[in-house]
Formats: sequence, C-alpha cells, structure tokens
Amino acid sequence: MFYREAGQFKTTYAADMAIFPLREDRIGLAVIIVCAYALVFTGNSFLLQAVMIPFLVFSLAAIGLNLLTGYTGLLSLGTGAFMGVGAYACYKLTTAFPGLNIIICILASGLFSAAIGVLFGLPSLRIKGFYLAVATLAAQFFLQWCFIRVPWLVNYNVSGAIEAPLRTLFGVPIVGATATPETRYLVVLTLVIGLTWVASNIVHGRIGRAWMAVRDMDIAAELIGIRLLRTKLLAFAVSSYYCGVAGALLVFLWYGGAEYDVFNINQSFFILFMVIIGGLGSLIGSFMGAALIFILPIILGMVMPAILSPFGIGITAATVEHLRFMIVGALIIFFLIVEPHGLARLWQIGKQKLRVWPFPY
Amino acid sequence: MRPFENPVIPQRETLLAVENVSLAFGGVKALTDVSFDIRKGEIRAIIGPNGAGKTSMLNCINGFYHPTHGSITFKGEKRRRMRPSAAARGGIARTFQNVALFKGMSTLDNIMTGRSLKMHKGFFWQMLRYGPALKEEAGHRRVVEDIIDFLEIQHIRRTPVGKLPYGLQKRVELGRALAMEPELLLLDEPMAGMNLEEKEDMSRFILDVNQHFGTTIALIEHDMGVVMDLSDRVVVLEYGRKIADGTPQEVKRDEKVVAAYLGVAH
Amino acid sequence: MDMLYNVLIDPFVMMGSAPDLLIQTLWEGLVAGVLYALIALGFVLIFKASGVFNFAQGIMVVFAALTLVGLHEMGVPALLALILTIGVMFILAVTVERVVLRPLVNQPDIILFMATFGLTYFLIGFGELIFGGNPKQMIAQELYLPQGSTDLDLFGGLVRFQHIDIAAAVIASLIIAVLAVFFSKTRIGRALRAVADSHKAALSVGISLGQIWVIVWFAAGIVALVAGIMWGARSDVSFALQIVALKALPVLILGGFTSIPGAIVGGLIIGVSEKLGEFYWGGLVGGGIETWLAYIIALLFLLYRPQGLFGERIIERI
Amino acid sequence: MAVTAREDTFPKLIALNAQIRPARTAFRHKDFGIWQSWNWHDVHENVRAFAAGLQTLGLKRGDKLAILGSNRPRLYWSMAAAQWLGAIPIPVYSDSVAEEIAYVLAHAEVTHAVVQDQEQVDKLLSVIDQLPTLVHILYDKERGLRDYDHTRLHAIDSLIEQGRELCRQDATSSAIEHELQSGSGADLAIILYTSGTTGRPKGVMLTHDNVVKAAEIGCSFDKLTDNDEILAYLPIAWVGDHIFSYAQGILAGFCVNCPESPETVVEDRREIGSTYVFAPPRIFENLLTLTMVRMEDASPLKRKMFRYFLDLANRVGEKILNGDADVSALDRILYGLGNALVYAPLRNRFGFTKIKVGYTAGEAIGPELFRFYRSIGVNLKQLYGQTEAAVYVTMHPDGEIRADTVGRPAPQIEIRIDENGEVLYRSPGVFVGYYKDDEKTAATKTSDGFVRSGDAGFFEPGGHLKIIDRAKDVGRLTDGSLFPPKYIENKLKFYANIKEAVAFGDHRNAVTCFINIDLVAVGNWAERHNITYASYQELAGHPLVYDMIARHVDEVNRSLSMEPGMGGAQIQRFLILHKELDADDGELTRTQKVRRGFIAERYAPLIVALYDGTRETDVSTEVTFEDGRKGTISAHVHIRDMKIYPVTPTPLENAA
Repeated sequence: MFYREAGQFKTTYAADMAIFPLREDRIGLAVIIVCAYALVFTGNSFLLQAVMIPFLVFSLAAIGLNLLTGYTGLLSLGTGAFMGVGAYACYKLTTAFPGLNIIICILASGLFSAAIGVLFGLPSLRIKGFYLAVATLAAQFFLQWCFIRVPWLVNYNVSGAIEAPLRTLFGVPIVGATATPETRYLVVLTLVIGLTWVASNIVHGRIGRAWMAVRDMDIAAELIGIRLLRTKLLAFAVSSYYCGVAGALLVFLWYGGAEYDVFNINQSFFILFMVIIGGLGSLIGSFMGAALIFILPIILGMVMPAILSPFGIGITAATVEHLRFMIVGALIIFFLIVEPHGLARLWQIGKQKLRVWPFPY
Repeated sequence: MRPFENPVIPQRETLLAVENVSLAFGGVKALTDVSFDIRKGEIRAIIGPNGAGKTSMLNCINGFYHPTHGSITFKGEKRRRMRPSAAARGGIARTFQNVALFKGMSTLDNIMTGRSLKMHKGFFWQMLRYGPALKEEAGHRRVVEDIIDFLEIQHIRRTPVGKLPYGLQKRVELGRALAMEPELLLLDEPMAGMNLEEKEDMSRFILDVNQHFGTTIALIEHDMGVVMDLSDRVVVLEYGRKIADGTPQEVKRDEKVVAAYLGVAH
Repeated sequence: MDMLYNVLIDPFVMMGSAPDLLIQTLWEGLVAGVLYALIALGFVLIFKASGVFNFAQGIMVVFAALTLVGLHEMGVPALLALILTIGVMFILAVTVERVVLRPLVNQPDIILFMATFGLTYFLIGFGELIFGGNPKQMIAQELYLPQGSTDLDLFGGLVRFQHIDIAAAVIASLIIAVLAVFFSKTRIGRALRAVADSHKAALSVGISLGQIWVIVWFAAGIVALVAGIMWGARSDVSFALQIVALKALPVLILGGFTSIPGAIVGGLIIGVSEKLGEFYWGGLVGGGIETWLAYIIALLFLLYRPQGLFGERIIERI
Repeated sequence: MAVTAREDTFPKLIALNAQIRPARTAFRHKDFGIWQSWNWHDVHENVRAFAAGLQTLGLKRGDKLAILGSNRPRLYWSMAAAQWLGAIPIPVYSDSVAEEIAYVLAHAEVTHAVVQDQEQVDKLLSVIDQLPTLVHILYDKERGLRDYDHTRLHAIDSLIEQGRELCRQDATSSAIEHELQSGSGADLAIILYTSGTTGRPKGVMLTHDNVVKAAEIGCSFDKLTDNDEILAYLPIAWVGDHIFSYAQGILAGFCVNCPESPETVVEDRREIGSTYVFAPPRIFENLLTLTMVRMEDASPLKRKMFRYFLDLANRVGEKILNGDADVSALDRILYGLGNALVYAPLRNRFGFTKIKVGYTAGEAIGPELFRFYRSIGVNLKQLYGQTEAAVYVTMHPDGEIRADTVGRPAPQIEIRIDENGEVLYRSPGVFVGYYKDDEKTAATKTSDGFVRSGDAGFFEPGGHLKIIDRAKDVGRLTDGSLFPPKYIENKLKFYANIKEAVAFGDHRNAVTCFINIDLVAVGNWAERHNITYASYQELAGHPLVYDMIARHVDEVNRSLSMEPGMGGAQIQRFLILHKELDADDGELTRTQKVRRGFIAERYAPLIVALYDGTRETDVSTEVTFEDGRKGTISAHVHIRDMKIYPVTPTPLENAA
C-alpha cells in the first residue's frame, strides 16, 4: 500500500544487490532507528533498563545463534555458555587492563568466545543434527563448570560472582553502578546496530551464501568447492563472537554483575526459542523473536494481575513465572504449526501483501 | 538439433583417464576394474542399465567416493584420494541425478554460489561489504547474468529454487555448474523426468555449452536417442563392468550392449 | 610429572588398595546407569516409532513423579495416585498426538524436535503451576518400595547396597524385558517397527499413525513414571531433575537412537564412567565433573564413531 | 515549450542532442538483470560508427535496410544509422511468418537486414532464395549463431566497433559527416508497411519532414520534455511506435526504455515508471480484466473497499481530474482517502504512478474502460491516427476528454467529411505515397492533398470527431437502416467477458453476430460458479455462459436503441464461436483486427444458420496449431434469439 515502486530501477549491479533495494524500506528502517534513539528522551528508565536493554542484548545473542543455526544449519544448545565466555573474558580484560577502553574490552571479549566456539565447533565436520546438539551441550556444561570451578576467572573473589567495575567513555560513566540507564542504553543500541549491520553484510555476501549452501545441501556445497570445515568453523566463530559480546553486554550494561548460573542451559534454550519463533535464517526475525519471548512475558506480568485481581484472584510473581513458561512453550508449538518459518516469514508475507496491494497476490 | 555437425577431431588429447577403477562398499561391488578416457572437448556418454554403477563412476571422478583399486588421472595428474572440493578447484563441475540445489536460495544466489571458488575478498571486506567486496560481487554477478541469459531463465532470477518446476531446477543446476567455468562437466541424467520439449532444450544447452565454452562433458543418460544425438563417444557399463566403448554407432551395433538393454541373460 | 602421576597412576593404585570402594563406586554407577538407561529408553521408544527426537522425555520423568507426589499430597491414597498418574500420562500422550504431532506430520524432523522443546517448557510451567515449584519427597514406602540397606563385607570393607537401588535395578530390567517382548512378539509392537522403517509403509499396511503415536508416547510416559519414582526415591522430586534427564542424550549417542540394548549398555557405561571419573579423578580439578563428563565422553566417542555403538555405518548417496 | 526542430533529419537531431544534452540518458535496455543505459553522447557515437560500418558493407543513399525484431536500442540505432547514410529503414513485424516477411523485403528490394537474433536470422535464411537483392544480414544477439557462415552475416557490435575504428581516421569521419549533412528533410525517412485488413501490405513512404512535423505536433501538444520516460514495447514496424518511441524520443530528447522480454513488460514499465504511455485499447483492457480477476480472490472486506472506492472514483474521479468545481468537499476528502488506499497503489501496480499523459488509439475504446483509468487518476486520452498521416489526425485536448469521441483535429490538421461520410484529412505529416503503387496512392490521396481515411464518421456539435466504422464496412440493412459493424462489435467488446465480436447484416434483413468469449474472464467466472470445462470450446458452448453473454447483448441492444440512427442495428441473433479467432488462421490481422470478409466465408454455414432460424447446428473448421501443424475441430453450436427494443431517439449531446 505504501510502496511506490514505479521509477525505482537499477542501472548497476551494486544498486541491484543493495540490501534494501526499495526506497520505502530504507525510509522505514531509518524511522525505526531514529525512534530507537529517541526513546532516550522518554526518560522512562524502567522501559530502558528492564525492557529495551535486555531486549537488545537478547536480540544480539539471537542473531549470533541464528548465524549458526539459521544460516548454517548447525544446531547449538551452548549459546548460554558462549555468552558466559564473553562475559568472563570481558571481566578479566577490564580488570587486568583497567586503562583499556570498555568498548574495546567488550568487543575484544567476543574474540575469546569465538576461539572457544571454534574449538567446540571442530566436531561439526563429522557430526550433524541432534548429535551436534549434544556436542554443544558438552560445551554448555563444561564451560559452566569452568565458571564455577576456576576461581581465576572471578579473580579469586569469594562470592564467585563477577562485578561490573566503573568505566567511563568520554568521561561519562557507561558501566558500573553510577551509569545511568540512558547512557547504557545508548551504548548497547549503538553496538547492536553496528554489529547487526556487519552481520547483514556478511550474510548477504559470499560467506553468507556459502553458509546457506552448507545448510541446504552440504554435499553439493562441497562439490562446488566450498570447504566444509572452514565454512562451518567460521560460522561457529562469528556466531560465538556475537553471543560473547551479547554476554558481555548482559553483565556489564544490564545486570551490572552476574554468577555462573546466569549462563545456564535455560539461557541457551531461551535464545534458541527466540531464533525459532523469530525465524531461522533471518536477522530481523532474531529481533522479533527476542521481542516476543522476552517482552511478551513482561507485559503478561504486568497485565495478568491487573486482569485477575478484580475477580479476587491474587497472582504471585511465581505464578506469573510459571505461566510464562507455559505460554512460551505453547507459543513455540503454535508457531511451528502455523508458520514453521517464524515471525520473519509472517513479516515477509505482510510486506509482500503491501507491495502488491490492493491485489491479494 | 545442432545447427550443423561439428565432426569429432580424431585423437584429441586426453583430459581424464580412468584406469582399472574398482569400488566396493563393504562386500558390495559397485565398480570392477573399469578403464576409459575422456578427451578434451568431447561429449562422453556413460550409459548402462540401472545399478550399473554409472553414478558411482561419476562420484569417483569428482572425489566423492575413493576407488578401492585403480587410479584416476586428471590433466596428467594421478589422483588417488581427492576431496570433492579439491576436484572442484581442479576444474570438475557436476550436476546430480536428483537435483541437488540449495532449496532455500533464489536462482540467482544458487548460481552465484558456483562462483565461490573465484571470489577472494576476505572476511574483513565481507564485513564491510561496500567497497571491494561489493565490487567483486558485481563483477561475478555479470558473469552469472551471462549464464542466466544463456539458459534463458531471466524470469525466475529471484524465485526460490524450491518453488520451481523440475525442468527449470535442472537448468538452474546446470547454470550453477557452468558458473564454475569447469574444464570437465559431469552431468548425471540431465534429462531425467523431462518432457520432450524440455529434453530438446536441455540437449541444445548441452551442445551450446560444449561448442561455445569448449567444455568437456561426461554425461549419464537413459534416453538412447538423446545419447546418440549428443555424444561423440559412449562407454557402456553393466553390473559395474565396462562392456563396450566407442562411437554411438559402434556401441549401438555391439551385441553385448543390445543384450544388456534387452536384458538377455549371458 | 607429578600431574601425570596423579592422573595416570594414583587413581588405579587407589582402586587396587581399596577394592571395596571401587565396588561401591561401580554399584553406584550401575544404578545411576540403569536410571539413565530408563530415561534413554523413553527417547528410543518414541524415536523408533515416530522418528521424533523427544526432547521432553526428561521433563516427562519429572512431570510424572511430580504428579504422583502432588496427587498424594492432595490426600489421594498412594496406589490410587499411581493409577491416576498413569491416567494422566495417557491423557498427555493423547493430547500430544492431537495438538503437536498430528498438525506437524510430514514436517522435517528438526521442526518436531523444536516442538518437543515447546512441550518441555509447557510441562515445566504446567507442573509447577499446579504442584508448586519447591522440591518434594518421593512417597517411597507408601508405594511399598523397600527401604533401608544391606551392608556386605567385601575385601575387608563394607559395601552398602541401598534396597531401593536394588529394586530400581530389578524393576528397570523387568520393564526392559517387557518392552522387548512387546516389540518383538505383539502385533502392535511389530506395527511400531513398520512405522519406524517408513511412515508411508505403515500407512499402506493400514495402521493409523495416530494410534501408534499415542501408544508409544504412553509407553514412554510409563517408563518416565518409573524412572521418576526411582530417581525421586534416591534424591527428591523437582525440576532440577531435568538436568539429570539431559544425561540421556550422551547415553543415546553411545547407544544409537534406535537401539534398546544400545540405550541400556550406553546408560551403564555413562553411569559407571561418570561415578568412577568423579570419585577418582574429579578431585584433581576441584570435583563436580559429573556435570559434563558424560557429554565429553559422548563427544569423543562421536568423533570416533559418528553412528553410535550399534548404529549402521552410513554410506552417503548422491 | 513547443519543440521546433532546426535540424531536419533524425541523424542531425541526434547530433544536436549529443551537443545540448550529452549526459541525459537516451536509451535504456533491461538486459543481464539491470537497465543498461546510453546517454545521447554514446548514442551519437554509436550511430555514427554504425553508419560508418554500414558504409563498408556497401549501404548507400537510396538503399533499403530491413529491420526485424523486438524493441532493442541497437535496432533503433540501425534506423538512425541508415538514415545517416540516406538509406531507408524498413521495420518489419517480427512475429509475422517468413512468407509475409519475404514479400515485404522483396517488394522493397531490401539490400541489408538488421535482425534481433538467431530466430530471425533463420527466418530470413529460410526464404533467402526469394530475396535476391539481400546481401548482408546483421544480428544483435550472437547466441547460437557462432557456427553460422559469417561471410554475409555480421554482429552489430563488431560492426560498430569496426566503424569506430574507421571514424578515428579523419578521412572517413569527415566523409561520414558529409553524408550526414547531405541529408535533407525532403528525403525519404522511412517506409512503413501497413498490414492492411485486406490484400497485401502497402509501403507507406514518409519523409523526414513528415515524421519530424508529426512528432512536433505531439510533443508541443503534450509539452513533452527530455525528462520524460517512455517504454518501447509495441512493434517497431507500427507507425505508433515509430513516432512515439523513435521520432519524439529523438526530437524531445527523452529516454526510450526497452523491456527485457515481452513477458516482463508490466514489471519493466513499473520499474521505469514511464511518464508517457501509448497503448492500443486491448492492452488497457487486459490490464483491467486482470485487475478484476485478481481482485475476485481478495478478502471480502478488501473487495468491498475496492468496490466502494471504484464507485466513488467513477462518480467524481473524472471531474476532479478535469478540474471541475462541482465536487463536494466530502467527496474530495473521500477521493483522497481512496487515492491512498486504492488508486495510487493501483497506478503503482500498473506502473502509471509517474504518468503525465497516456494515449489509446488503433481502435475505439470502451467508455467504461476509458473512464476507469481516468477516474483513478491516469490522464488517459484518445487519439485518432493513421500511418498515412504519421499518426496524428485528431486527439483529446486536456479538459475535454470524452469517451465516445476521438477528439478535435490536431494542430495543423485540416479535416473534411465527404458526402458518403468518409473522413478526409490534410496535414504536414501526410505521406508521400505508397511505395511502388501509384494507383493505390492516387486512390487514397486527392488532387488537393487530402487523404481518404477510409473511416466513416461525423463531427458532433461539440466539435469532436466521432468515428463509426470503416467507410466501406458501413452497410445498410435491407430495410435501409444503417449498419456499422465495428461500432456494434466495439460495444460488445466493452464487456470483459467478450473478447471478439463479428457482426453481420449488410444487405440482410437483420443484424446477427459471432462472439468470442474471453477465456481469462469467463474461465474465472466459471471457476467461481464451479462450472467445470475441459476446453475453450466446451466453455463457449455452456448454456450458463450463453445466458451471461445474452445479458450483455441485451444491454447493447438497449443502448443502440437509444442512439440516433443506430436503433435499426440491434442484434437479433447471436452465437458463441467454438474457437478463438486467431491471426495464425488469418481470421485476425497481425494488429489483431478482425477480417470480417474472410471470417464470413470461412464460417459460411454458421451465417446461413444465423439467418435461416435454426436454433443449433454442427460445424467443423480447419485450424493451425502453435507448432504450425494443421488440424480440424468440429463442434455443435447453439444460436440465441434476442429481444429488440423500440427506437427512442435522443439528442446527440447526451448520447453515450
């Protein structure tokens, strides 16, 4: 309905292969980004702290997993652990080099989880599907165990937890107790946008195609000269990098501190659900999935008591938590049934409908 | 079918030589002591009844299986255990009996993957995309568009291959193989399950490929008529053994072949 | 050098010097293994019959146990509670078939796999919503499960055998035996095999997929219940168990997804090696290696034999 | 601004463009997935080099060069290149069979041919022995031609390259310049062969002056500038395409876009967003039919909305477009809403978003159809033109658009109507004569330079010309009342369900007609009423289909009864033909006009049946299939009698 494609023609391949070839899409994207930044001025720190920041963090993690599972077709249940690696690495870095810019620390910490990711990705050459999932479970549990049992990771502090120290950027505290939600939100938002941009560049290029080729039919991929191991390991590396950074952000710009069990198996599952519901093999889907899985329960938590209290039904936080589990579970089944390709596909369909409007097809 | 005959130049240099190749899975013998050669620029047909080991032969040639005995010499290089990706780098491309496209991707992307080997801009540039990486992409896109034009599939450029009818999928797969600019092109039943018209198109494409790009082609095909029209020389396999080898006319006359096709016990 | 000694020599010296401890550990391992095997069995049943990799099996164990205890807590007599629980497991089986499997028939395996994730989370939420999240005691004696223990004097040391463990071993073996008979002898059993080979084949033979799915899921439910009771009797009943349930995965890797004996052997191997590993080597790295040892073993094993102990070698065709 | 040419030939105009707007895009072609573009500088270079190349192939002043293929920049350039050398380009309908082409090329004594691809080359080679004068063939697309004998076969690109080389030497380049300068407006610019409804095609000779003047008329009338975009998709052999795409493109300097393939025309037009559109009614018709068919599958709510806003548009849309004042504010607001929800998106889908003016011509267009496009904001106009006039005879000025007329005489055009109602015109665009056919020329051109259009029509009080039919086709019933077959047929064809209609009645006691149903529209209708059918024939024979068509015919009869002098021409009996009329069977011309006479004899038994009162009859017909094979189809055809309305004459002003 909003699309006016007449007159939008391409005279070069570069233009034709643009990620957003349609003007309307570019405008839409710009509007979204502007709005995202504008949220800062709402001054609603609950919105920023409890909704937007975690939403963005999870989106990033979901993108990471999506690169691996959605684009390359390698199922992983170790996301949580890889996030953990990032978080702990960041902690070690920023405590070891207090002078080092925190942003650099965060970005660098991803490299460590990337390395670990590659290590646990090695088996992927020989094993596939469920089997690989188990391999990644090994990573999940082994790493989680490390977080507990290797005191060096937490600088031998008794609590066994990691604390986000105070760090500033241009004199403004962005990490630590005194950092305001606004500043932290801005940092997270900027990082996420940047990394998403990079991710979309990768998946739209040679590498992305190689990944999808491996996903769709690895034999054929190999027969056209794509090196399987290299491609898969690269996927593991990039994926884990994103998860790692997400983990670092989670601890340093959201929680402010964390213990090992933040990165437990359930975390892995939740990210996986975001990817499934959002849509395998779609970046925008990762955001949608994160929104649904993370934000929906929050809304429920606020709405349900409101609805039920008039009927004299008191509802405890625990109950809400339980309902959240049920609903998430039900949602997953529901989506797999109605649209196995997730919200992203629905989005696509909607977009297509707008393009051909008023025609049905 | 062909504008006019282009006579087979006698004794062109050998591109690929199969020497006493045997292949067995556990006890099952797929190939037994098969030898033949493929000469530069010719169209070589491999025919035989079902289960004769034709596909296994192709799989050996492009390194997907490794012969238990014997050797395969490609461009004068003896290859014993070669990975498929290595074969691809060596210049062997291939299509499959039951189409092996990347279902999730568009026609364009499928053919673009064929260029993977020729694209070299590293991870860093890929991250930025704009600049060198995109320039490279555009360059290869041009080549791919040539192929799309050649195969007359402009109208399905953006269609996910999963949605395409079988005949077109076969064509796209050929396109992907061509994108590799191979020296040796292996076609596994390129016309299986096609109607007459599609078969004629495909034959035309195969001939054009052979003539325009001078690509050497080895193809497996059931339709004898097609084989006779297309191929310069024919190898006949039965139960994993070579039972005949020569020009279509010679092979057609060979009583062993006739027997094999009529299913006469011998 | 010292490290090497600690890893390679010392543990075996210990085993030799204190065989009773070794036996005790082995026994513990075996019992744990039997229970892993039971859980794995549930997976195998469903995978064989419907090709679905049922991630929810672990949760079904917890859910079953929780229902049993929960009902009893509500004042239902133990045995009645047991029967009711069996009923619940049946209802669950039917519901799953109607709500999850039927709509997803002919979807790729991975989709169904994901669906069982959803089922898992739903069951967790559901169970906790109804019976509350806090750990419960398994009603062992109400179910006439043997209490106490027998100490045997072996190699100049006491080895303690918990009766409940013995019972567990016995019951587990019984169930396995029953299933074995069921699969090989009964008509339905053979039908299930047919399905395992190919859905179309089964349909052509004229068996309703739906029924079969209900049956296997119910069977898996029963197995889960038993496993739940046994495990609950040894520790207590809570969703912490799901972590334990995940252990079934490495077991399956070892045993292969479709082989019942595989599941058993795999279970025992994992159980034993885990306990031995923890007891003799765990200390070196600060203990608690039980949590991941099984997976690492499975992983290493995979690299060596991707198709599992009893699986066929896969020849890739193109 | 009115465009007036100081240069008098097209090559000179191209050179001019290369000076005053070198960087402005002149041609685009969707090829290899993107729009390959050439600006005026490139075009000038290419045409010049092309000319030089052609010279080396011996093309000289007065020679004829045939052009065979669909719209491609290089083919247009070949026209310019030929004109550069003073040779005469002769575009030919590329979809016509080898024999027809052979006739034209032989008749025109063509020496060189420029063709699109292997298909056309093969076509020429198949009749080469009938073309003694043809020496060289040039092709645009090499695919499949590599192994052909290239002694007389050349690739356009390599020839242009060769020419470019030559032009580097001063000698040749000055020679080429001299060739350009020695051309003048009085020279023959082009010969367009019209596929006449009867007999062999005639070669209409037009000079540069003719074409340039004609092009000027259009350009200034619609204020075309070099910012306009047009999609060239109609046959290059057709005068319309030659004037709109070639002549006006060069004169006004706007960009001519060539689609990727015939199938992709709609998408390509959408991508380009052409500002200046020309199409025969049937194209707009198909577009509308397709729209309605597709909307049938839309959700009920959406359909309701669509309907509502279309009705609204039908009520006020045209007024708003014409800038009438008497539209209520509410309606204006609603129309705005409709524009956002329906009209603008529709225009977008059609690729009409940026359209400045669109023309329909060739044959009369249905009022509903016409009104539809105007009401959704497409400035669609009608135009009455002929090859002999280099198109322009009459056209709709802005603000006085009327569905039932073809508008006022175009600037610089004089029109007179002779006693038997035939329209005659005189204008700067009027042709020199028919090539090698002076008697036909004499028959068509009067001594005082007027041209017999062969169409019957009349000026109505408004000063607009109204065409009824081909003059020779307008007949009389035995009772003496007027019988304009085309007029009746068009009224019928305005219904989406009716694709073709052929009316009979001249020298007979009553009007009867054959009807072809539109397979798309009716097929879709059948689906919705779950009527199953295996073939066109079966659908055509279906009683329910008959009922539906009968309703249409009845409406036509009513409207005829209310028009002056037309009341006698009401349809008394009709039948639905068992096969689709087809150009391959010679029933239609290449421009899809019905050949009434031919059809009459071909289906003589049916006509007999129409008049002898039988209710049904058997018939079998020989047909030519896609692949050229022949076969016969036989059918059992029903005939319907219709109700005749009493004649109620009404004053002309508010007719139709």
